[in-house]
Amino acid sequence: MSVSNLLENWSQFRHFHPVDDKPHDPYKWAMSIDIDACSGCNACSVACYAENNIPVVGKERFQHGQQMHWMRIERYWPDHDFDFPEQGAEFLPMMCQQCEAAPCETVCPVGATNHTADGLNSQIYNRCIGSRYCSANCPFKVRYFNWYDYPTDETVWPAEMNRQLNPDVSVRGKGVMEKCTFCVQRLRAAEVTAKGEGRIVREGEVQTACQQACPTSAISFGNLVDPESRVHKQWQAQQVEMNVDEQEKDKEPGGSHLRGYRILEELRPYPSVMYLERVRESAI
Amino acid sequence: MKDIREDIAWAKINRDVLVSLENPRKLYWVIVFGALSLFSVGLGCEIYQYQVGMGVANLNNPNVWGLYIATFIFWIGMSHSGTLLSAILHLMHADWRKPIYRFAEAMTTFSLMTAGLFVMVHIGRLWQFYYALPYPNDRGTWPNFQSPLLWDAMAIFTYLSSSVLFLYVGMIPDLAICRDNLHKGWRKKLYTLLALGWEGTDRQWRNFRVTYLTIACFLIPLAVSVHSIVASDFAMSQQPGWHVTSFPPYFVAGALYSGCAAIITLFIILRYVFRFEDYMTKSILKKTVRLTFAIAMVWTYLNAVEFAAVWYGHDMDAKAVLIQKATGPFAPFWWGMVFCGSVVPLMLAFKRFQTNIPVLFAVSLLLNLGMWLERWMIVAPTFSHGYYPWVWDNDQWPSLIQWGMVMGSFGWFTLLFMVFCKVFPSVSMYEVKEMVYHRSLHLKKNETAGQGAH
Amino acid sequence: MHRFLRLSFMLMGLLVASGSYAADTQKPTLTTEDDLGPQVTQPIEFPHYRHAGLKNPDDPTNSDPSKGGMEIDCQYCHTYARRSAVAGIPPLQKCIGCHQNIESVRNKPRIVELFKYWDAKKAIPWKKVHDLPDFVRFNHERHIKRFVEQQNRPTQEACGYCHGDVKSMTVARRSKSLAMGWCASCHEKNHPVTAEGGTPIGNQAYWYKFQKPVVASSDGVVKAQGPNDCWHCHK
Amino acid sequence: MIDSSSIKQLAGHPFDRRDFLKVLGWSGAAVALSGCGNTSIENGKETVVSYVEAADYVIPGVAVYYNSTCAQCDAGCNINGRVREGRVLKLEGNAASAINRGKMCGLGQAGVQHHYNPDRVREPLLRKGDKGETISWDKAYALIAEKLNGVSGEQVAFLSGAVSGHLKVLLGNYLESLGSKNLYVYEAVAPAVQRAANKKAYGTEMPRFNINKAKVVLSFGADFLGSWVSPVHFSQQYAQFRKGVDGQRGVLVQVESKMTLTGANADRWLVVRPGTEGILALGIINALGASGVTLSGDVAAAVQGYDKARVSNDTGVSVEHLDKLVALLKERTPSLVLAGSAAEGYAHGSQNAAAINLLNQVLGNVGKTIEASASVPFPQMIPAKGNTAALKTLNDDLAAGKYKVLFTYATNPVFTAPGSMKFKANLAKAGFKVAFAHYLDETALEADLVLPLDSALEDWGTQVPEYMAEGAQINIQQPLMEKLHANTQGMGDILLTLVKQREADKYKDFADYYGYLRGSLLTIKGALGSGGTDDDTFWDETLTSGIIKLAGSAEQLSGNASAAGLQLPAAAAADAQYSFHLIPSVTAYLRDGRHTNQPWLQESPDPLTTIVWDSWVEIHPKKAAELGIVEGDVLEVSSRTGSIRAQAYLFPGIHPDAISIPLGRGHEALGRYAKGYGVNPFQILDAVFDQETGELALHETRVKISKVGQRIIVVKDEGAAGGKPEQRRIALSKSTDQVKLSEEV
Repeated sequence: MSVSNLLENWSQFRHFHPVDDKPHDPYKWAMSIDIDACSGCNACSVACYAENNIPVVGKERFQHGQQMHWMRIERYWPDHDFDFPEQGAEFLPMMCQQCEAAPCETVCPVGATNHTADGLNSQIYNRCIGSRYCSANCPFKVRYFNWYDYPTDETVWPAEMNRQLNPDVSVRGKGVMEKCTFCVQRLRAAEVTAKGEGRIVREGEVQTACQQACPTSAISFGNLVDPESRVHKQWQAQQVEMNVDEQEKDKEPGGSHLRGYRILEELRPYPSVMYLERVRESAI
Repeated sequence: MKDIREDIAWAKINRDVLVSLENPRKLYWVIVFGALSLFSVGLGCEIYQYQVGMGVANLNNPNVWGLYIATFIFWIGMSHSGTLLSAILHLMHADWRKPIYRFAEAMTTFSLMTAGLFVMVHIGRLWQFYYALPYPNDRGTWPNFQSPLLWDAMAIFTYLSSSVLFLYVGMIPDLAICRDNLHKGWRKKLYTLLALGWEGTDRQWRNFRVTYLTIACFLIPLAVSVHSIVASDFAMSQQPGWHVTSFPPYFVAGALYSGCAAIITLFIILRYVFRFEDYMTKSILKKTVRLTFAIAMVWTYLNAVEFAAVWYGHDMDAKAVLIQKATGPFAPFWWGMVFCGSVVPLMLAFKRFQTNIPVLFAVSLLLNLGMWLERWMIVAPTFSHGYYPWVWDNDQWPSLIQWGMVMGSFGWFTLLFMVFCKVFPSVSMYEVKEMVYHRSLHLKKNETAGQGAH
Repeated sequence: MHRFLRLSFMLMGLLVASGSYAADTQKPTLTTEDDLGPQVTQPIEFPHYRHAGLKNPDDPTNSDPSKGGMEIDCQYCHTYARRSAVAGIPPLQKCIGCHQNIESVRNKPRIVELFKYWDAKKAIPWKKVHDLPDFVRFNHERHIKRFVEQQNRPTQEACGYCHGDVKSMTVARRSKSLAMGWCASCHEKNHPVTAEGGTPIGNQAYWYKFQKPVVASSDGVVKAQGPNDCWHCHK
Repeated sequence: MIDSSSIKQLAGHPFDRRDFLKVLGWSGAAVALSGCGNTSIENGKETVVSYVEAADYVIPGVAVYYNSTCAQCDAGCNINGRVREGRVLKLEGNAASAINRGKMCGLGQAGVQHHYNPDRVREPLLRKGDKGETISWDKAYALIAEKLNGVSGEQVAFLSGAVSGHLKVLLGNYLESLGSKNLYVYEAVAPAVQRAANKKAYGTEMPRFNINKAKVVLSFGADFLGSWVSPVHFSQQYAQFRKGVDGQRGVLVQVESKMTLTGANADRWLVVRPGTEGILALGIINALGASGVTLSGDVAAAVQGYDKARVSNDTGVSVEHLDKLVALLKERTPSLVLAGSAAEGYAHGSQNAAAINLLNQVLGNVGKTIEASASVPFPQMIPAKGNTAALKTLNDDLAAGKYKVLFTYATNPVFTAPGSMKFKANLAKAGFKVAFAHYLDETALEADLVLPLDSALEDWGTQVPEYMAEGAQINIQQPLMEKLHANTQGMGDILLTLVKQREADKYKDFADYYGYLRGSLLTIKGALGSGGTDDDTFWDETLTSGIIKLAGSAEQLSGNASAAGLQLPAAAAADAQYSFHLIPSVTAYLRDGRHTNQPWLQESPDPLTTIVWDSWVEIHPKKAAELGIVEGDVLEVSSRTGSIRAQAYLFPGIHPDAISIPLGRGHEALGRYAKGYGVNPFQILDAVFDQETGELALHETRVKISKVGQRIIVVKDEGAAGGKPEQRRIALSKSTDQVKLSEEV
C-alpha cells in the first residue's frame, strides 16, 4: 500500500461497522449463546484447544494467570449473601466477542488486529509486535498473550503430541497476542468453497469448534445477514440490534420477557455475541 | 544570600568548570560503579526475558503492562523539568537557571533515552519493533496511525531529537572553551569537532541566539504534548479509571514535579562531587525548591480533582477502581504515593528546610519515589480491577525480573548522566559569565544609585 | 531570524516532499520478466520443459528431447492444486503410470532413478521451491477456480502469474518475488469480472463492499479487486 | 463438517481398508508443523513429502473423516475423526449417532492426547529387579505360555475394566481355553448399586431414562450432565428438556450433599445431610400420599412415620421446600426421579436407591419417562460391567495367594482400590503378573510383564454401550491412522495370539484380530439386518458409518418396585472424632484417574471451583470460618485408614458436615502430566460396603481435618472477585414467569 493508496483508502482501511451506509454483505458472522442451556461442562473449551493449537501452559504458569484458553467458562454465584447456592451456579462461556467497534483494533500500533469485511476482528500473528495494548483495552479480557515460546517448549507439545496440531492454524511463538477467531480457518474454507460455486455459505455449512462440540447445543453460530440463519432469527426474536448500545427492549419499564443481551454493551463495543439469560423456575 | 558571587573572575569560572572534566571527588567513581552494576543487573534481566519470553516478568492476562509502562511514564516525566528549566525559564528570562540548566537538559535527554528502552523492553517481539515505524516496505503495510502508542513513539522520538539538538546547540560556546583549554588527547579532537569552529564572533553569537531561541520555542509545546500523549495512551483506551478530563495536565504536572525533584537530587550530588559550590549556590537551590513546592501543590490539586471527579462521577467502574486503590491490595503503595507526593513536599514550605541540604536530598528522593508510585498506581490497579470481574486479580506482584529492569534503568540513567558530566561541562560557562556580568552591572547600578550620583 | 525560519521551513518541506514521493513510488511492481531465484538441487532433475514445453512443429514425433515439449497441462500432474489450498506434489504413482509404458526412455538415468524409488516404495524427497513462510496460506484452488475455470485463462498463464514460465525450465525455479507487497499489488488491481467471451462469472467474490465491481474507465469492462483483508492469508 | 463425499468414496474403493492405511501414511516422514518454523520466503530448504501412491480422495490439505468409537469412557459415543496427511487431528461427534448426535464432551475429545501421549508404553517390558527390560513380543508370548504351563485354571485370573463386544468374546474364549472362570471386571466408579436397584424395581439393569420427556427431573445425586452413565446423551436430552416439554420448561431439582455439575444447573438445589436421600424420598412419597396420590398398601406402610417434620429434621431440607417439591411433582407429570452415585455410596445405598426408585413408581413415571431399553441380541457381546465387589473378591483371593498368573487390562486397581484393601501388598502375592497397558500406571509398575497396547485410534474393535439411547447398537472402532509406535499391539490381536497358543486349530482362519472381527461380523450380518447385502458392501458400509444400528425390542418394564424390605437407617449420628463425611467427587473429565495424563483434561478447569492441575478440599465457607480456614490452607484430611494433604477451597455448594475431594489426581506414576499433581482420596477410603450388593460405599468414609499451617495459592481460573459479578451486567438470570420460551427461536 503506497502513501496515496493509504490516504485514499484510509476510511476503508479503518472501516468500522456499524455504519448505516455500509451494511454487512454478504456475511456477518455472529453467535448466540443460551446460558440457560449451557451446563458448564467445558467441552467447548477442549474443542477449542484441539482445533486452534492452544498450548497447555501447565500448573505453574496457570498459577501466574498465564493460561491461554481462548474460550473460558466462567462460573458465577449470586451477588448477595447466601448460605447455599440454591439456584445453582451460572455458567458463562466467554471468548472474543468479535466486537464491531472493537476497542482493541484502534489501539494496536502496527495494525495487527483489524476488522474484516465479514465482521470478524482479525488477529495477525506475524504482524504483532506484542505491545499488548489490545489486551489492555479489551473490556472482556479475552485476548491471550504468548508469554513463553510454546512451540519450542518440551512440556507443551513434546514429540508425537505435536502431530495433533492443526495445520490450518498457525502455531504461535512467543511475544504475540492471540484470541478466539470464530474458527476463521473453517469460515474461510467454507467461504472459498461457496465462492467457487457462486453462492454464499449456507446455514449449517460451517460450524465453530465450540458449537460443534457443545453437548447441549447452547451455542448457535452463523451469518447474521442471512435471514435463513438461526442466529439471525434468534437475534431478531430477542430484538437485539447490532448498532445500538442499549436495546429498545431494555428500556421497557419492568423489563421485557426477552432474554437476549450483550455483555458490557454500554461501553459500545457492539459485540457480535448475544447471550440468552439463564432461566430459573419460579414455582420451586 | 546571592544566586552567585558577582566577583568571580571569568578565568576562575573556566578553571572551576573545566576541572570537573578531570578531577571529581571519589564519590563520583562510587556512583559510576554503582550505576554500572545496577545497569548490568537490568541488562541480564532483559537478556533472560528476551530469550525465555515475557512470562518471566510475571505479567498475565489482565495485568499486561506492569512496571515497565509505569517506569516508562516515570522517565518520560522526569525529562520534562529539563525543558522547564532550560526553555521555559529561558524565555522568561529567569537568569538563576543558568548554572543548573545544562545538567537539567542532559537529564532530559538521558531520561528520554531510558524511557525509550522501556518501550523496547516491554514489547513481546523486540526483534520486530521496526514494524511500528512508518517506512515504505515491500509488504506494503503501515503502522496504525490511530494508535496512541504510535503517537507516543513519534512524540518521544521528536522530543528526544529536539532535546539532543537543544542540548548540543546550547553547549557550542562551552565546547569551544574546552577546545581552547585542553591541549591533548581524544577529547581535544572531540571538542574541536563538536565546537564547529566557534570563534565567538558577533555574527556567530547572533545566529546562535536566534537558533537557540527557536529551538526553545519549539521544545516547549513539544514537551507539553509528549506527556499529554502519554496520558492519552491511557485516556484514549477504554479501561475504567483513566477518563478524567484533567488527565493530560495531571500527567504534565506530575512530570514537572518528578523532574524538579530529580533536579534537586542531582543538584546536590553534582554540587558535591564536582565541587560546584560557587555556582550551584544554596540560593539557586532555594529557588528550585520553591518551584518544586509550587508544582507539588499543583499536582496535589490535580490529584484531588481526579479523585473528586471519579468519586462524584457516574462511572461506577472507575469509582470501584478508586476504592480498590485506596483499600485493596495496592493500598500501601497508593497511600505511600499520597504521602510522598502531597505530604512530604509540605516540608519544602518551611524556610529552614529550603536550604538544608541533607533534608532536601532525602525529601527529593522521597518525592521521586512518590512519583514513581503514582505511575504504578495509574497502571496496575486499573488492570487488576477492570470492567470484567472474572479476571480480577489481586495477586499480581511483579517478578524480580521486572524489579531488576526498573533498577537497571536507574543504573543506566545515572551512568549516562555521570559520564556526560565528566565529558562535557555540566555548568554552562558562558551563561554563568553572562549572569555574573549582568549581576555586576546591576550591582554597579545599585551602587551608583545608592550614592545618588544622578 | 526570518532567514533562519525560511531555511528551516524549506528544508522541512523538501524532506516531506521527497519522503512522500519515495513512499509513493515504493509500490512493488508486478515482475513480468524472469528474475530467477536460486537453483534448487532436486533428487531427480525433473525436466518441466520436456513435459509442459511447447511442441516443436518440426518434430511431430517429439523424439528430440532437446527441441520441444509435449504441452502437457500443468493440472495433469499437479491435480491437487485445483482441489486443495496446497498444491502438493503428485504421487510417485502418477509418474510411473505413464513411464511404465514409455519404453524409449526407460533406461535414461533419471527414469532409472525414478524406478528405484518406486521399487523401494519410497517417496521422493523433493525440495520445496516456492516455500512461503508458515504463516502465509496461499490458496491454489481459489486462484485456479477464479482464473482458469471461471475466467477461461490458459492454465499455464494462470499458474505463471506466480510460478513464472515453468514450461521453459528444467527444475522449477522461483521467478517471482512472492513478497506480500507483490501479492497485494495484484489484489489491488482490477481484474475483469467477466470471462473473455463475455461469459459472466458467478457473482462470487464481489460481495464485499471493498471489492464491489466497478466499470473500468479505460475499457468499459466490469472489474473488481481481490480480497484484501489480512485474515485471508494469515490465520 | 463431515466430508460425506470422501466417505462414500472410501466405501467404494477397491482396496482393502487395511492396506490403505499403510499407503496413507507419510511413509514415516517428519510432519511439518505450521507456524513455528519458516518465517521468510525460502527456496529448497524444506522437503515436501509426497505420497508414493494415494487414493483419489486423499488430497494434501484436505481432511478426511473416519467414523469410529470413543474409548475414553464406556458411554460409547460415536466419533468422527478428522485426519489430515495421515495424522488424526481432532475427534468430533458422529452426527448419525443416537447416543451423542454429533456432540462430544471434553473427555472424549482428549482421546487424541491419549493416542499421541508421549508417556505411552512403546515396547514390551519384562521386570528385572526394579527396572523394566525391553523384550520382543515373541519372547513375551513365549514367557506367558511358559508361565501358564502346568498351572490350573483355578490359579489364573484376569482383571479387566469394563469390556464388551468381540474383545469380551475373545477374552471369554481365552479364559475358557485356560479352564479359568476367574474374570474379574472392576471399575472404580460404576453405577453398580444402581444396576441392582433398577433390576429389582424395573426388571432391567439399565432402562432408558427420557429426561427430554419429563417435566420435572428430581435427581438424587445423579450427575447426568457430568459423569453419570452417558453424559453427552443426557446433556442433549437436558437441552430439549429445558427448551420445554409441551411448551413447558422442564424443572430440575437436585438433591445432594455436594454440588455436582448437574446440581449447579438445577432450578432448586437442595442440600441434604449425607446419606439421607432415601429418607427424603420416602418423605416425599408420604407427602404425596397425604396430598391425595393413591399409594398401594405396602408403600403406604413403608412410608409410615416419614412425616414432613421428621424428614425435614433428618435431612435438613426445609418443610417449605418439601411442600413446594411435592406440589410440583404432583402437578407436573410425567416426571423423572434419578438415583445417582451420591445417594448410593453408603452402606445402605441399595436401600436409598430402592426408596428413590419407589418414588418413580408412585409418580407413575415407569413406562413414560423410564422405558425398557433395547439390547443387542448377542449376549456374549453385552458389556461385562465393572464394580468394586469383584475387586474385593479378587483381593481376598490374592491375599490368600491363590493365583499364579494374573492378567490386568484397562483398570488400575493399585491406584483406585480403597486404601483399606491394601491391594498393592496383596497383588505382590500373585505369582506372575502380566499387565496390558497404555501407560506405565501404578498397576503396570507392579507387573512382571508389561505389554504395550495400541491406542483406540489405531486399533480395531467393536463396542456395545451399556446405556442404549435409541434401539440397540454395536459400535465399530477402527484405526484412524497408522500405528504411532511400531511395537505396540491391539488388545484383540494379543488375545488372539494368546488363545492360539491354547487352541491353534480353532482360530487358524484368522490371521489377526481384524480378520477375526470381519469374519465374526460377517457371520452374523443376517442378524444385524443386512442379510441381503454382499460381504464387501456390508463391511464397507459398516466401516463407513461406524455404527451397526439394530431395531429396539418392544419389551416392557416390570414396574413392580415394592416397598418390601425397605429399611432405611436413621440419619447417621455425628462421629465425635471423625466429624466430617468425606465425599470423594467424581469429576466429569478425570473420573477414576485413568486419563489424568492428558494435559487438556488437567488444564480444563473444574466447572465448579475452576481449579486446575491439583486436588482440593471443598469445605463450606461457614464451617471454614468456624475452623479459621481460608482458601489455600493446606489441610490434613485423616480417616481411620490414612491421611492425605490438600489445599482448602471454600465452596458454598456442600453440606457443612461434609468435605469433598475430587478423584482422579494424585498419581505416583502414569506419566509426566499426571505424576505428582494432587492427592488420591482412594487411599484413605474405609472398607465399608453396600449391604446388599457388596459394592464399595464410596461416601461412607468419615474424616477429620486439621490445618497443617501452610498456605498456598490455589491455581484456578476464577479471579479475585471469586465468581461474583459485582453488579455488572454479565451473567443474567430471569425466572420462568418473566419469559416466554415458546416465542423463542
